[in-house]
Amino acid sequence: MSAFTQEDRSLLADSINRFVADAYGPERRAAILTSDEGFGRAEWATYAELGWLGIAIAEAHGGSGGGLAELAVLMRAAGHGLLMEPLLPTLVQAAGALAGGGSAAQQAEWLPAIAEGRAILAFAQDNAAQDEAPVIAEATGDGYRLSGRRGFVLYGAAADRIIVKAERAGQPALFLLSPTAPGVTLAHARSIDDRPVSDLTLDRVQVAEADRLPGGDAALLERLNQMAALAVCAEAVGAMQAANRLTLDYLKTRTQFGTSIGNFQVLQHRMVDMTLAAQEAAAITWAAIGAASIGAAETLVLTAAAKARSAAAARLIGEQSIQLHGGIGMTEEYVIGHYYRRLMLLETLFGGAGWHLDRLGGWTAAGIDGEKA
Amino acid sequence: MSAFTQEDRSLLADSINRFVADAYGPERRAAILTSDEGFGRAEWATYAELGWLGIAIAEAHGGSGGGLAELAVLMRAAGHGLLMEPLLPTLVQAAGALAGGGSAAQQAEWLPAIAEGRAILAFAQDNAAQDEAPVIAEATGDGYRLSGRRGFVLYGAAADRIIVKAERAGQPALFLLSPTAPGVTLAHARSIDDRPVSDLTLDRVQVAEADRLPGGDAALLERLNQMAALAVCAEAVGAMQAANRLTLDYLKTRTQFGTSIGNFQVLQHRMVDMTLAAQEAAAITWAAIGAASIGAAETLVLTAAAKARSAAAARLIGEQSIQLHGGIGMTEEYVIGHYYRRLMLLETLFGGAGWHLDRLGGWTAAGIDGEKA
Amino acid sequence: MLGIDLMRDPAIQAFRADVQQFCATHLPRDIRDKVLAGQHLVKSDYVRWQKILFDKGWIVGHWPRPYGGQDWTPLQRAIFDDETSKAGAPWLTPFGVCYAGPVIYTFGSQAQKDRYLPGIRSTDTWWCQGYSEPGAGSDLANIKTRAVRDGDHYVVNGQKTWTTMAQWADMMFTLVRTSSEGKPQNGISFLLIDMKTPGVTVRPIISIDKCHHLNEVFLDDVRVPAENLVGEEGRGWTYAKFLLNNERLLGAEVGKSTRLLQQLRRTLADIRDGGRPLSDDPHWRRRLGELRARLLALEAVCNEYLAAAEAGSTPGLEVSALKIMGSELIQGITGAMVDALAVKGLVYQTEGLEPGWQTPPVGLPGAPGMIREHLHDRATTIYGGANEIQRNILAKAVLGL
Amino acid sequence: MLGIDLMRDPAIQAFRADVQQFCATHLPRDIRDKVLAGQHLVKSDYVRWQKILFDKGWIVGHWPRPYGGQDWTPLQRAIFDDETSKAGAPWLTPFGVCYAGPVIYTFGSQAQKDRYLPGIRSTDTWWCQGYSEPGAGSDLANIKTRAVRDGDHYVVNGQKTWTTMAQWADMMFTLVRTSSEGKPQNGISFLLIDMKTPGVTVRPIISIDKCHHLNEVFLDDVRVPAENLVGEEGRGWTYAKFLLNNERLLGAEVGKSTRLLQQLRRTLADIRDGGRPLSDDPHWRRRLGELRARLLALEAVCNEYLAAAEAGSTPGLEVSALKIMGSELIQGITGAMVDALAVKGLVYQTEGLEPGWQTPPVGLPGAPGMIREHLHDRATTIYGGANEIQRNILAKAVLGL
Repeated sequence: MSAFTQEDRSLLADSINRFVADAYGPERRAAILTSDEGFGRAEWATYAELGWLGIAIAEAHGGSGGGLAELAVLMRAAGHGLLMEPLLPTLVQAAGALAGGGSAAQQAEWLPAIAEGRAILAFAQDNAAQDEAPVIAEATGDGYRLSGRRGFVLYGAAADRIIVKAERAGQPALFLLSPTAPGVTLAHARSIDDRPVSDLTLDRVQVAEADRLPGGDAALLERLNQMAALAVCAEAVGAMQAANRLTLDYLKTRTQFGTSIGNFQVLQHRMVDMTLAAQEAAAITWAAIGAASIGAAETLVLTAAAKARSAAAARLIGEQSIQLHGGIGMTEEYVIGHYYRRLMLLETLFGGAGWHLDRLGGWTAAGIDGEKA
Repeated sequence: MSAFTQEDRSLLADSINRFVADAYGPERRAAILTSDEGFGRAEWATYAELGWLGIAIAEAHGGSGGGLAELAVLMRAAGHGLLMEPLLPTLVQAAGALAGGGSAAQQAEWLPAIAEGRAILAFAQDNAAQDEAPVIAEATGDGYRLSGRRGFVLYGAAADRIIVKAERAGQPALFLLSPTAPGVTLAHARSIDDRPVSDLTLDRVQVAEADRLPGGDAALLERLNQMAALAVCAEAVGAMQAANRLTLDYLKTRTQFGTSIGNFQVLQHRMVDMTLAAQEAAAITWAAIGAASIGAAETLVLTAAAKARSAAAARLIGEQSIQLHGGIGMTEEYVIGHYYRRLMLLETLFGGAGWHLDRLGGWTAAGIDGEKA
Repeated sequence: MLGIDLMRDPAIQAFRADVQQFCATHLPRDIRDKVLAGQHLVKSDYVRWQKILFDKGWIVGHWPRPYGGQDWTPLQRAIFDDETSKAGAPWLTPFGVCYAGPVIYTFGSQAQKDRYLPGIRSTDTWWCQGYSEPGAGSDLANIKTRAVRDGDHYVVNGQKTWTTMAQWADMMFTLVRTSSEGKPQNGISFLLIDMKTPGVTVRPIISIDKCHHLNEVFLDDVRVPAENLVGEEGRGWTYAKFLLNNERLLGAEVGKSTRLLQQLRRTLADIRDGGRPLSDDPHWRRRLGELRARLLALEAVCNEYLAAAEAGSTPGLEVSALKIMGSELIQGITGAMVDALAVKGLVYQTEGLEPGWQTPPVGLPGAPGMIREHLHDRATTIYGGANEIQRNILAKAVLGL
Repeated sequence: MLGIDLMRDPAIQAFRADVQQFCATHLPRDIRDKVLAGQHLVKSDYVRWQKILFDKGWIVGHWPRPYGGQDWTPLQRAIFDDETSKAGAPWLTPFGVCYAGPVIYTFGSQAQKDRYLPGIRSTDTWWCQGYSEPGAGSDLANIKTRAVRDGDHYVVNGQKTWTTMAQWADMMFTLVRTSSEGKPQNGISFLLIDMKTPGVTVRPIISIDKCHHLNEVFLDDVRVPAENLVGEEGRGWTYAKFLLNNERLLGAEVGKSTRLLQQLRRTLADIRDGGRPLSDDPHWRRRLGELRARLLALEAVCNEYLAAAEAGSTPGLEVSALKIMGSELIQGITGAMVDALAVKGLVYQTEGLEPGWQTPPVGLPGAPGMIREHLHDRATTIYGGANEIQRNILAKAVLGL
């Protein structure tokens, strides 16, 4: 259970939103986008000072003992403000993996470092949930030799460590990898929403047994992917609410044919549908996060529904917020296109709508549909 | 090649439309719907007199030597006027099977009878194109013994003969079956669009070799299903055009909130989409029929596209023409619901949209996509 | 509190369990079977079940205690509605207990309360709703039925339409025009009419599912005692809006969608295509997942609204959002049902809607009920204010457009 | 004649084969490769290809013979457009040969014809279109850029926007306001402006695909010789509508969609998920079939219109229908492309848009071009009159609503 009350979460949300409004405006954001690293080191330090980076880290490791619900508050704000910093891989995936499957020594080394902003961690697994090109970890005398390729490692360029999913004796395993270790090659680019992203190649990279996460098994990975999927849903909810707000404002202020374009019924109804879609995505996302936070049985079903519905909403809202803006929506200078590209990416992470619907449909067909009582 | 010119077809269309307008009005149609047989015997005789029943039958057998293009003109008018008579099974399927695969004796017996309106024939195969519950034809000394079940035999109750698809030595075969033969059981009901329809059960029914269609093989069946699919598309085009016309008229005359509801932009755009959908379905249907009429290679691809697009258009137009009518659209007394139910049925006959899209997608993926040159 | 946390409240869970248990033991099996098969219910089916609920004290659970209710919160009421629907109980005909009753006990005279509330509670009086008219569907303020005061009576002339179950009704509550001055809404009054009064004629409307749910009601010089006016003359529109608000959290019909989705699931398992059940087909599986996801999301939205209502908040516009989402989901589910049936041919054997019917069916077993449901539910996006109207309301009231 | 029959006409088939053959032998491979990869083209790429077409006499095939054209019918022009697109030719930039040229030879003076037509035909002069303004997008009649007569010059002040390829342009044809009397449309004139005139400033607009196609053009006290007015003052709106009608059968972009669908097909074969190509997945297969069906249907609609045009019919409203269907299909195809890429992560490596670029890509090969195409094509439902405007036009003009 989280150490936070609902009121704590509201206060947290307020504080993040204030920061974004005050210190993460368009100019600062533009500077971050064109910087070499593609995210704000200074901002990262600020997040540490404000206590956000330790929000879901245990108090014993210098955090404040929250959980997924608090991370979701942070991620929603990140979506709303289009933050560029590595919250998802470092706080959700890597810290989650270490807390859930790391050794005491690994936790003691990395969790405080994350909470204090001293370390950025990335996470390398296949984007799609099925792992078709595994990294193979071959046992050696005192450790492992890792070889293989992983694509789409978010913030791989900045990472102090990359947690790599590999196959060890036919079972999934997680390793803490130094990006400067011999045999590690990273090729850098940007994702569609301007985040730094890398392809990772491992050529017989030597890793010590001490760098394997002892609890890094399939069950942990399933739980991590679920948490990450919900964090992404929360981020998408924030982005959708912001995009809807901007679009609604535009409908009210833009005039054509001598009237505000918000007077056209077709645009009104579309804006209604965008609003309902965001509302639906938010409700199912918070429901799934609530269930996951207490480990309820229906978490699986609710997570699949949340990811699928938020993906559908993201597509509608992303596309239509450009359409309703017209030409201005197509410009890089205006922010709505950035929301569109962010939503495009979030849709795909940790399984797209189809992947989750197929799972959910399979459970429903089998009568395992999380129906309460 | 057809003996008809494009002008002949226009004249034919005019004459059918005139008949429907003059003699197939709501009252007559209501009487036909509540009659025991569910279609008009008197009308059938009239169709024969007007030469429609022989339109695609060779002149040697008392017809006028047309083909699919002429049948399509008739079927479009049938959709427009919601005709209840057994045009599809008798003229398209049965006459098509006899002309394409019947013996000289079978053709001489049945084709003139069809053209003159003396015989109604039904056709029994699985609705879906895959034949999962085949009727088995077991060879006996002088013929065959047929056993099995067939569902959804349109106009089975009125048929003088039913052409039954069966499996003979592992290959498809077609048999002319008398519905009064020992071992034949028909259970009657109505389809969703009020047509008479039957389940057919065959219990060791004795059929003579002379009643097998010698050319009734898999290739003929594929061709027949293609023709029938296109005839159904043509019928759907007629029904969609009529439903759109009624709905547009309603938008112009119905007032609410002190104005004609056709002034509401949302309804205008929906009506535009319905119009475009009908236009698209018509264009691809005539293109496919044109290709089929000359046996062009792209017929297969165009037929799949025509059936899929007309199904999509039928759904949009069917549903929205009720929605735009509001309450009155929900009443049995008003005709728009009859168009809806007719379109629901046509959508499903000879493969629904999904079935055709899967085939088309497979061809496209394989590069067999009927691309010209 | 988040909706999902609220649902875990032990008292709420206990109440839900009570309703489920009661349905399991007290819902007559013959009635349930008809509902699950989509067959015709007759008046006595509805009355029988409603009397069972009356005996339990639940039929008016949402009424205040002084009028025989249990002061249920909106959440309790929603749970009751959902669980009875899921269990296969008949539609709780709302015309008496949800519409006429609350208006009468809120705005009516003591004499009206004494006279009408007992029959409403016990379902000894069957009510119908006389709102819509041929020229006033979505535009309800445009009603033309006139009630002219003549001594101690109103003389009513006009026509009502889409009057559900009027063929069984003893009483009809109506909106009538008592004045044509000022804004159209201000000339409307709320009048109770005894269906046996001379001049009342009920004509059936058969709908596209071939069934008789709806009616036209003609009112020709119908003399209605002035004491049947509820509240004040000219305030009828206000009372009608009060009702709308009263019902605002039920429009999602989560219970009905849950029941229909279960039926779809069974249907997909039963129908085979190419030798395998449809539920094995990847396209059907994804479509089933999609509908399930929408239902889960709708439930989550409802729970948020219910949590807000428990906390005392009454934004009042949920009705439009829930109506849109709920009706479009129902159509999504019943549309999938007929698409599944269509694999074998759409036979609509209406005899199969009669419970006594024994002949083996033509086509697929269960098809008539599903086809009936589908055809009937084309109306869900039309009635109660078409979805286009609901979107207009949201654009104006929520978005400020 | 039905469209499909017309397409079988031997002369038509021969013409199509000629165009295909010419593209196969004369379209420079380096240019084609860039187009097929969705990479950046520079001005000289366009000019090189257009000069090749000029040498063949095809660049203005649709012009009348007296002006150097070949009197192509709408059908020939459509075939030329489709086949060059399919072959991977660059977009035939229309600003000179399709827009400025026809207006000048139809409405311009002899001096204007002599001066401008040769450079348009040879692409030695690059033109751009100065229509849209910040306050006049969909509502083009609302343009504010003023041209005030001052002796033998107009003095032009205002701002144009969304000006495609203005950074390369020698000349711009513009709609300017010469009067504010009467209906807004009647005060608009058609003026040719030399981009090197003092007071003309071009500012790039970077679009969401990170590319520079668009510009703002600021006009500050730009002195334009009065002889650059085309036709009559106040008739500019009429000339603009003439152009629209002129282009009415090309909006479907069948050729482009055909090329993109081929690219999608290859992409689905190349990308593997769970060890198998996406094209083996039933959902992808159905989606591919759906897009192919829409393309075939769109082609059929175009052919019907072209057959009508060959028969001399000019309904003139096809432009809206084809624009809607064509743009929504393009978005359907490019949307499918990025969904396919997304299986492996959406890396948008814009360096990959530069043809010289050699480094092995991060992410999937070919992804940058497809992502660029997708992002860019979000504009297809906005430019040239947003699809909402097109539907308004159809509702009014075709449906009479």
